Amino acid sequence: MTAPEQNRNSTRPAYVVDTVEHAAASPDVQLPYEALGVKPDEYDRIREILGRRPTSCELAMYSVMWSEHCSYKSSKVHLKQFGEKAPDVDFLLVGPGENAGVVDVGGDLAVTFKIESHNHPSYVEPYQGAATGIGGIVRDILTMGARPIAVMDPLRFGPADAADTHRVLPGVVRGIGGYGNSLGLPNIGGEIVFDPCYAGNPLVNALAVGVMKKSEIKLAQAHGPGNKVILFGARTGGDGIGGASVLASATFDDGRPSKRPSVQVGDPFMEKVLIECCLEIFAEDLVVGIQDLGAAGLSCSTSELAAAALQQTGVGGMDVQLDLVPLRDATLLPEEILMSESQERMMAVVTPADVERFFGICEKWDVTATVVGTVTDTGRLRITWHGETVVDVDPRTVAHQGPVYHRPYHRPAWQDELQAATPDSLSRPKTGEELRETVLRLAGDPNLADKRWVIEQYDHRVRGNTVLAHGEDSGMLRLDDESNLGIALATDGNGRYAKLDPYTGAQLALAEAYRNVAATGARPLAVTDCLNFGSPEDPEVMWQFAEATRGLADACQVLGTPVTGGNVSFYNQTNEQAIHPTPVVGVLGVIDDVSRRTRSAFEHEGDVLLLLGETHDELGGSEWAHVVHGHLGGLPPRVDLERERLLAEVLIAGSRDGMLSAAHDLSDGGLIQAVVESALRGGHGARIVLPDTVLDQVGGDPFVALFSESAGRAVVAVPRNEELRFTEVCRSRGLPVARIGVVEGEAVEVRSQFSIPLEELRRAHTGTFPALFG
Amino acid sequence: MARVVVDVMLKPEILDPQGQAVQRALPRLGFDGIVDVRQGKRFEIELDGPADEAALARAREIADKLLANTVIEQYAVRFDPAEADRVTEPAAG
Amino acid sequence: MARVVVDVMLKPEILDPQGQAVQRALPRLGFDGIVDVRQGKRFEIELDGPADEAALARAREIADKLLANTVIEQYAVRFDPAEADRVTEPAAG
Amino acid sequence: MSARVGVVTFPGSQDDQDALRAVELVGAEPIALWHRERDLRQVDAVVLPGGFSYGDYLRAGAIARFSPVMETIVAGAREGLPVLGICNGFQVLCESHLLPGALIRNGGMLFINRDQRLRVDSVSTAWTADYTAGQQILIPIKNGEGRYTADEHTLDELEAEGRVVVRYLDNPNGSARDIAGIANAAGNVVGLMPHPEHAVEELTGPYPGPATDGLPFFTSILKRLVAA
Ligand SMILES: Nc1ncnc2c1ncn2[C@@H]1O[C@H](COP(=O)(O)OP(=O)(O)O)[C@@H](O)[C@H]1O
Ligand SMILES: [Mg+2]
Repeated sequence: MTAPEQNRNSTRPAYVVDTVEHAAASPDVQLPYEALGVKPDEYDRIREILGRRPTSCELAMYSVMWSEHCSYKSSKVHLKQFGEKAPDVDFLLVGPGENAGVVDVGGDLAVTFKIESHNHPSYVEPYQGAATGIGGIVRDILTMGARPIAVMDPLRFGPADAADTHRVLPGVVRGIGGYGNSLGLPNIGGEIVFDPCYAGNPLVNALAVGVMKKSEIKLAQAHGPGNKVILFGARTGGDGIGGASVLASATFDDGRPSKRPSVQVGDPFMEKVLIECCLEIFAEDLVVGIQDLGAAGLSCSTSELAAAALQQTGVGGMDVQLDLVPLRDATLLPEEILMSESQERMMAVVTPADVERFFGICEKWDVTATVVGTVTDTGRLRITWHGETVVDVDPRTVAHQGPVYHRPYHRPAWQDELQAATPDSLSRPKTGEELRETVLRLAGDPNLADKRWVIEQYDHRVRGNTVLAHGEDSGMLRLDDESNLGIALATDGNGRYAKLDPYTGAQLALAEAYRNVAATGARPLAVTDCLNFGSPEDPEVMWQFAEATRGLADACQVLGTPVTGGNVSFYNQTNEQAIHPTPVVGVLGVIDDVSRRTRSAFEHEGDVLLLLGETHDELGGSEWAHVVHGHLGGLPPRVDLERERLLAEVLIAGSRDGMLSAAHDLSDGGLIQAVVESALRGGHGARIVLPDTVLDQVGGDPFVALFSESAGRAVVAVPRNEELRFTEVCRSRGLPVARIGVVEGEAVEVRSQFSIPLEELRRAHTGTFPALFG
Repeated sequence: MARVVVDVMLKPEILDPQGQAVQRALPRLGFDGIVDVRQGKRFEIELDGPADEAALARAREIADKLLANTVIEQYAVRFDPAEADRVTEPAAG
Repeated sequence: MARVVVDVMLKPEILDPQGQAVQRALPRLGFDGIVDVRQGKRFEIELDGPADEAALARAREIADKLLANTVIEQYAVRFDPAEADRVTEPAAG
Repeated sequence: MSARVGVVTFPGSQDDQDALRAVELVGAEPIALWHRERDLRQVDAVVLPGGFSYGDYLRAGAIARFSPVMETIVAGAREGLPVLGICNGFQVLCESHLLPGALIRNGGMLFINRDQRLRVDSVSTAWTADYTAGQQILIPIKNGEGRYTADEHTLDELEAEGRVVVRYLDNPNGSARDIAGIANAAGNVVGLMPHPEHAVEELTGPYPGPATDGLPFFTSILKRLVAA
């Protein structure tokens, strides 16, 4: 391993350094703070904090760390509720605030998971944007001390037949596969939703999950004066430093090369070795603290590591020599090095005694590692460049004391009108033939169609622990070969529902993910969320955001599933038009024995089909209204969280006691779409006889019974000899249950309405994606 | 018949993990003193019609639209190279 | 410093699925009269030392051993091309 | 003493854990081998696992071929050491010239992960003795560069010598003569693109099954080594 001195970048660009001394002596120098997104009052605060004007390097740090993306300045006051209303649980080991939350899953194991967005970069360069999205969220998981074990990818695109969707979707999918597959991480689920509101602003959310021993949780803290600060992984290049370039060129125009990368390129191979290298380092217990470098790069990692120690013990500080950072581009200036968002880098705090072993493991994996600094007890973050001090700040002011906005919000004027435009006036299929057509139409609709074209590009098997993946209600992983302990994960989020009513929409997203986890037999435990919204500066968007967070926090409280972490993505809009508010919710569940999992496929002829829950005339925001009428109006389905909880209990009990041969949650497309999916998956048809109990709930209209999207429902298949026992379990707990048919034959048939051969359904369901993208 | 070569390389400021992987492998194979390796793509295109400016323009359009991802890549278009740097012989017939 | 370009193409008798995929895509994009497309790799290598025969020989050895799989590929090695067919500028510094 | 089966980890290997698990499942002793070590730790057989060694950026397997461990494996294979290359491992074997031909980009240009029907055409190799000739099996494939190619002469020779080990029943990628896996002339070295180590457990194998059609690759070698 090279000694730090040899690593020093020998060529120092000719450049006038804006030192702390210089800044103090030249109060009148104007820095282009507004070009960096810093507001005049924010700039004043920085001056106040420092008691002088910031140096250009300091301004670079404050500007990125106080940005919306890093400081959550618009969302903080709302996100607080997740803590305030958090249910009292004993399994939460690390809550929001760290890189990812950590949950006790039993035995000596802990699981960490988090979802994040990479929306804008994926629009600019779909492959690299999506790939680096996976890379970033995986590093967050790794940072907690965990081995990453799977990823998921909830995606939203513009219309399936739009030209731009054909540019964006294939690239995004290849990027997620290209990066995730190369990391050896199974992709165990995700979503693909098309809606015109995402044209020009696709949503690329990525979730990662990892597992570790409880005793091995790592935190991002720079404790212990004298400890070494090590930067390792990829070299630093000029990625993502548009802002800093403005700064450098505005202040010190010296004709440097002006080209800086517009796009970050991921190197999954580098990340794979970085993962293995870190895990070996963790196993030998060689780090005091660790932090990944994501958004805001070194600005973030140095200030957050130093601030955390100060916050907790009152002792801390860090000295960093910026000229020791290994560069990919020797012309980078210190401002740019601080802001660079180059991928595949990590920062660790290591005791001097362990540095050699640390470097030994890095060498084994061919990972470049460099000591760039030292932990101090000065309370300051001091950064030098070729011997001159360019930053001298209290790291807490950078990392934690950013601005907090109470942005104004109000209910949009159009909300009432939107809710008043119910789907009641839409013409509904009446005859059996019309129903038949509608079933086929929905089964082949891009939102509901088979996604095999996409998921075949993802490896879901690697690591050999994938028990359930795509096509099932949740992804499920075995954690322990001996005990068969496992976890399940599902993500959901319906932007149409949230547009109609953001409070309910967010709760429905949670309810659906929760239900999906339970449908596979796992007990829902904890939540991560990615809140995708328009501009927070628009009071109507801000209202949507406030409502959605309130709804989610309230629902988590009732369901006993704390939010452990997540991400906020604002400014998702094309011109003035914001996307539908799209809270994407991920739910993590545990299952004691993965061999007890429940699949969604109808596998056995003769099994009895039962509908759990109640159906109402709820078609506002439904897939039917969207696909058939292009209509969005009315209210979304009602949420009954107690009912969701009851349903989950029954589904879990059914799986544990071996009473269920299949279970499938009802959501988009309603009962009939669920039956179609389970039938196709298992290769067995279904004969449905809508019973009076169900028809009575919907005013006798079979169309509503089949297509309503009422929440809190699932369809299950039970062996005949279990029917009595299972319905008794439902009745004794007060969960409505109705026998709606049997698994039988080669068609999906609804008595006295229609019959559709499985082959015909399969063609409709599977033909869509290859025709669009093949 | 016009034979055109389109070379596509990542823009210099863009990270090239492929080239780097090759560069890192070289010392292990006993090749030292390799300062930099960049990896890109080379296309050999045969177009109907004469080898004139119009053919080049057509190739350029193809490169711009399909062969290069101009967000991160740049390209150069030229006629069939001289014998010296020809890799494959023109297809028979 | 010697800048060498190594072009690697599939041997003509080996099927080229990538080239074919490009060729198939072209008519859909409105490009007709494209008779053939072959896709290969282009490497730009910077070597220490003068741009002489020895540098070329070194590059040839690298190509033979690593850059090309000579079971299915062939390669050509040459110095930094003239301005005209240069894709990327030499790295600064 | 049970048979010792080594699994090599290259930087970028992904399915090494799966291969080790499969070895263990059939009762052999799994031994992890590191690409930088020439020492094979007295293993009786070697598996080169799937993954993306060195990122597979240049060509799949091209750089891994030069690792120190491969020197010993190539020498051992020439003397009869049983070697199984799965996916990336197959690509490494071709790059190392232990097996003829090469693997290029799939016909459809995409990475394909699916449960693939295959036919076992040769049961005379070290790794396939537990199958019956002509047996149809279901084993996952997952790769972007899995299309086998070789010149006609080589292909004819492989056929004539019965060295095509497994063939695709519905060719997913345009492989020459539906070839999914081949052996060397002695039958101790086998490479295939499908992943038998992903079809060894009811819980995680192909769905709907059969889920464990990959097991015989591992039981074959175990029986042979124990008998030896
Ligand atoms: N929507 C949200 N719900 C809950 N926690 C959130 C949400 N958004 C952000 N957080 C939390 O705020 C903290 C900072 O987030 P972020 O800056 O994205 O972290 P990182 O930089 O590690 O990716 C994290 O702990 C994250 O989990
Ligand atoms: Mg982080």
